Amino acid sequence: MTSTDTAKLKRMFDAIAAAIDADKDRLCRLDGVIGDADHGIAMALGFGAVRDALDQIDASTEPTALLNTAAKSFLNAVGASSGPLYATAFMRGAAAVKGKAILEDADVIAMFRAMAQGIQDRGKAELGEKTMVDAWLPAAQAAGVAQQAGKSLSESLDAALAAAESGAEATKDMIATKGRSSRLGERSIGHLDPGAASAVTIIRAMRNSLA
Amino acid sequence: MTSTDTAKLKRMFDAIAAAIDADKDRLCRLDGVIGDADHGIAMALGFGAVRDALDQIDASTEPTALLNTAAKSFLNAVGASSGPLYATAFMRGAAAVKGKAILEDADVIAMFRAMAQGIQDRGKAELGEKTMVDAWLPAAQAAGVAQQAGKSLSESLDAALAAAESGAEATKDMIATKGRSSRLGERSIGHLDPGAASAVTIIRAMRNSLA
Amino acid sequence: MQTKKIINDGNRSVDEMLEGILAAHPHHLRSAEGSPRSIIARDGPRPGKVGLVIGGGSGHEPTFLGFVGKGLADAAAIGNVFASPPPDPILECAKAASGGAGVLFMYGNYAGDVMNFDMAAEMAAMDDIEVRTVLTTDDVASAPRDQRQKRRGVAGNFFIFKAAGAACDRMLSFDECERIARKANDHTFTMGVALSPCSLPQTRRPNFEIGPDEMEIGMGIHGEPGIARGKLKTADEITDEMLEKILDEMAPARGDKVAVLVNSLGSTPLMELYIMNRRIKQRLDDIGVSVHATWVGNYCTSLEMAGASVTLMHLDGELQEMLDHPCDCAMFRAG
Amino acid sequence: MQTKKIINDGNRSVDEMLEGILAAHPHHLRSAEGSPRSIIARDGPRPGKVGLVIGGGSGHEPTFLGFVGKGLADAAAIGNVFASPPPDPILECAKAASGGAGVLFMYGNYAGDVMNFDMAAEMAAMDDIEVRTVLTTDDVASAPRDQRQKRRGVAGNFFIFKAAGAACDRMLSFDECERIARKANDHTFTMGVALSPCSLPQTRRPNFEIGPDEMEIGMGIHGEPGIARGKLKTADEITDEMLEKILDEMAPARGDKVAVLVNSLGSTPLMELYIMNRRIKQRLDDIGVSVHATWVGNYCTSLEMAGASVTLMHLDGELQEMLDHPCDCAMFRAG
Ligand SMILES: Nc1ncnc2c1ncn2[C@@H]1O[C@H](COP(=O)(O)OP(=O)(O)O)[C@@H](O)[C@H]1O
Ligand SMILES: Nc1ncnc2c1ncn2[C@@H]1O[C@H](COP(=O)(O)OP(=O)(O)O)[C@@H](O)[C@H]1O
Ligand SMILES: [Mg+2]
Ligand SMILES: [Mg+2]
Ligand SMILES: [Mg+2]
Ligand SMILES: [Mg+2]
Repeated sequence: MTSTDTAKLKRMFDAIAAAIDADKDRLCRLDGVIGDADHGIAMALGFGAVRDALDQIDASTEPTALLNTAAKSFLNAVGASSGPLYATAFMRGAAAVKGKAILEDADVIAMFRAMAQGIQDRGKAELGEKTMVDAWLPAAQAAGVAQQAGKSLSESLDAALAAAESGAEATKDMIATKGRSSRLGERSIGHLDPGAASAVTIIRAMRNSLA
Repeated sequence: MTSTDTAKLKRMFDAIAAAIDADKDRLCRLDGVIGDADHGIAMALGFGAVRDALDQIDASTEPTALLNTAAKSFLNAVGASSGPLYATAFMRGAAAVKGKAILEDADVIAMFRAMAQGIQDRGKAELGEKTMVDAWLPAAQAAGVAQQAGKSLSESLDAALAAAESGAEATKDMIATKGRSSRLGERSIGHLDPGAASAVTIIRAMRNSLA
Repeated sequence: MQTKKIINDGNRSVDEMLEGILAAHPHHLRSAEGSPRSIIARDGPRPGKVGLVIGGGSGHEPTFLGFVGKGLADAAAIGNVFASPPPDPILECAKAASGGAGVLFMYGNYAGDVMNFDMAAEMAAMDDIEVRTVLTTDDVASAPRDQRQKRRGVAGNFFIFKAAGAACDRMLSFDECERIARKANDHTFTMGVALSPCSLPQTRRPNFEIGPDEMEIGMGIHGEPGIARGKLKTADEITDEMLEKILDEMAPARGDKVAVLVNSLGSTPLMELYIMNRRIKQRLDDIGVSVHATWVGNYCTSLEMAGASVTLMHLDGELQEMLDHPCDCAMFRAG
Repeated sequence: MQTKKIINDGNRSVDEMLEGILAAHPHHLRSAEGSPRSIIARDGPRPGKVGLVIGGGSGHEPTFLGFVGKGLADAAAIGNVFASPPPDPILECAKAASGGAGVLFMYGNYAGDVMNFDMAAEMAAMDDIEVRTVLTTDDVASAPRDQRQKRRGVAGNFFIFKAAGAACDRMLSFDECERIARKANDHTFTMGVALSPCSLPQTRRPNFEIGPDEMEIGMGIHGEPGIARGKLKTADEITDEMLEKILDEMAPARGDKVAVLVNSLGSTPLMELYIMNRRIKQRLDDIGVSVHATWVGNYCTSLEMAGASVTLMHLDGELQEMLDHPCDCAMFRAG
């Protein structure tokens, strides 16, 4: 049993920002193939802004407020597709842990699942449309199942990551029907979706920092 | 003793046009270094237009009329610097042989010298300013000297070509003070002047076709 | 090796550009108080007039902010390069544009823009500003005919915004402005071709690869792949290929009128655009369609991408009047 | 491998472009009877008005023919790419522009142009048209200060033609028009920087070589080498370098006014130009010089060359009035 407080959530966002920064070039390249080559820029900008904003808040801030701050700063730095999608993810995560100063393992999983749900609600993408949803949704499901089965937070997030990875990998065979690359039709086949790729990077950083 | 009639002058212009066409790329490249990279285009366009115009005139046309036609068609096809310079050359050449149906060797040399003088009068360049004048003026002088010394047309034009070649070569060491490259100052040193280079090509074609 | 650009810090390029724009056009433009990415027409918004807010990613200049001014858009929300603006600056634009008669949001149909503008519309509703949205979908290359609503908005934006802006400037009702905006979009068809890539100021790397003798037909204005890759053809062949698709959809009758836009994606010079326009005019003459007006130049660019697009707007009396309506923007004037 | 262009036959590009221009702008422009390379303003030349004829090589569009129209030039003579027009089309322009009060020839100071325009002036004299010539020499990079008359005319043409065109449109005397044209030239200073080459439609080969991290300061608008080759710098550094040279010559006093032109040589996008303009404004603010008006965009290009130029015109009351004077050209409007 671990417990997650504001400081730890801050570290989580630091870890995501660092991981995305390191991954930025690859994400731009992936987006260059089927989109407009800026996904790495957008994600790095967004998580950089989150890190800077969270640097300003003090340790007594509750997780909900922290997540809402993350949402707002991500959104305003980025716009684009990723902005509303991740901002909604964080706002839903915030709502899922409302009133709690310390998050138990179940709260973290609830937050995680709410994030995935938020992305789906905002973007209205279904599984198989070659978007970040193809990584986030299986990940959330796997985390929920593991948690129900009494697995530890660490094990649950491992399961989430594994599901995200295979979900992202599967986007290669999909035809994009949402987002910028949807106009490509068949020509999108064979290429990893950049948003699914960055989702894996984020989920990995969450697991490494929270578990 | 040779004699030059309208048919031969036509062949001369055909020979120049062919030689310039073959040299076009090199002339553009030379102009690219110290000018605007179009000298080969201008010359090829000009002599191509001359050839087309002369194709239309009949065998009874006198040399003066032929040369004036060449002047007009060159000028209107080209503009640029080369247009007025060569158009003036041909008009002066035309004036030098006015009234003659057949040109004796002395007439050809007179025509040649008038062409060089026309270029200098139009462009007002002196020797040493790194222009086509540095090829044409020595060539005209050498041709005149040879002719005075009783040399054949062929020998006189050989002398003209040799003088043009060394005159052109000498432009490498000059600082341009006329034309587009004059703003380069010292940076023009080391490069052959494209107009002097094309003058050599023209004079060589004249020698080959007239002698 | 990085691509060459005259910039300072690539992350600051959009903000520095905006500073330079406000410095150049102080009589036309201002930014909203506290919201530097919301560019507002000095002369435009007024009580009783339907407000027109446009916007989208940067890198398409003069689209979007060049079309802010009297008679055209009241405000433009500016995103990062090729990225939708977030909701906040859009909301500030809506507030500035609102004259109490409703506000039209018009922008190209991209997932990111739709999400951000929709969020802003919800926020505006909370401020009692009624917002309606008309997406531009003029790029015939971006989805089949029966899925027009899925198409991208590209250079045809210019005609569509112009018509809508004229309707707003004439103080027509919200319903009328919306109807004309939709009709303008329905009547506008664009097709583009790209020859070489651009690069984002942050990465300074070509945003796509293309062979030295290739072109991409139907490429989007953010470098998104198009319909097909092929060998570079002649201007007449390229123009014919575009026109065929456009005319097939537009299906003009003899005697009909169109407006023409030949647009550079960035580095394709006027010489090439006018060579294309020569062919367009020939083809339209052939089928008895007359040209009411022609615009040629950089209207909707992708930074320094090489390539061009052709847009035709199928005119009726109303749309023609709207195009002829005067406007006075920082980067465009008519009438 | 050839460079990519949307053209047909490279030798026909100028004529095809002209066809496309006349097709696009029939209300502004026509060609002279029998002289397709002489482009005449439909509204402009009139009895008693001094005529203004401009011209030069193609490839600089919208210079020259984009500035033909009411209030600016009456006619433009069009040469091949980067080549002066021959005398004949210039003469036809002079005839069309002549209103009996004299005709001004204005063009950039290049040997080829001087020879052809001078020949045309002699021919015009035979037709009893009095011609006076004012060469533009605004490129501070092209000769030392004491040899101003040797300098090239570049983007500053735009300001100089505009001022002269306004003087003519106001029906001032031949002497006055000439005086104002000369003053406009004396008050105008330009400096440019090139980042990558263009290519001629006939050769489709880069017209100069430049390293992937280099720029050329002071390059001419035909790719003629400039003052110095160096590593590409930031926008602020480049702008400062240009301004230093310009301001040093112009020597404005605190409180003086200028007009600013930030011009793309072709493929440099508006984003970069406005980033430069931001710096220009900062520097002028610093020295207390105020900006009366700013133009930013493609005004004098070298086909698709990458690079930009900065022009300042040092205004007095008269020049300011001339710049503010309305004009209505195919590719430019003011007032
Ligand atoms: N409607 C959507 N729902 C979920 N994800 C989406 C949606 N539209 C796009 N995406 C994701 O966004 C990614 C692209 O993000 P990004 O490049 O930052 O934005 P943009 O497309 O605006 O440039 C895609 O790879 C895809 O995973
Ligand atoms: N005033 C002049 N007198 C003689 N020759 C000149 C003069 N000015 C330029 N030239 C010649 O013209 C050549 C360039 O011709 P060209 O490239 O056809 O014209 P442009 O410089 O107009 O592009 C130069 O190499 C030089 O030899
Ligand atoms: Mg993207
Ligand atoms: Mg040349
Ligand atoms: Mg984007
Ligand atoms: Mg030339």
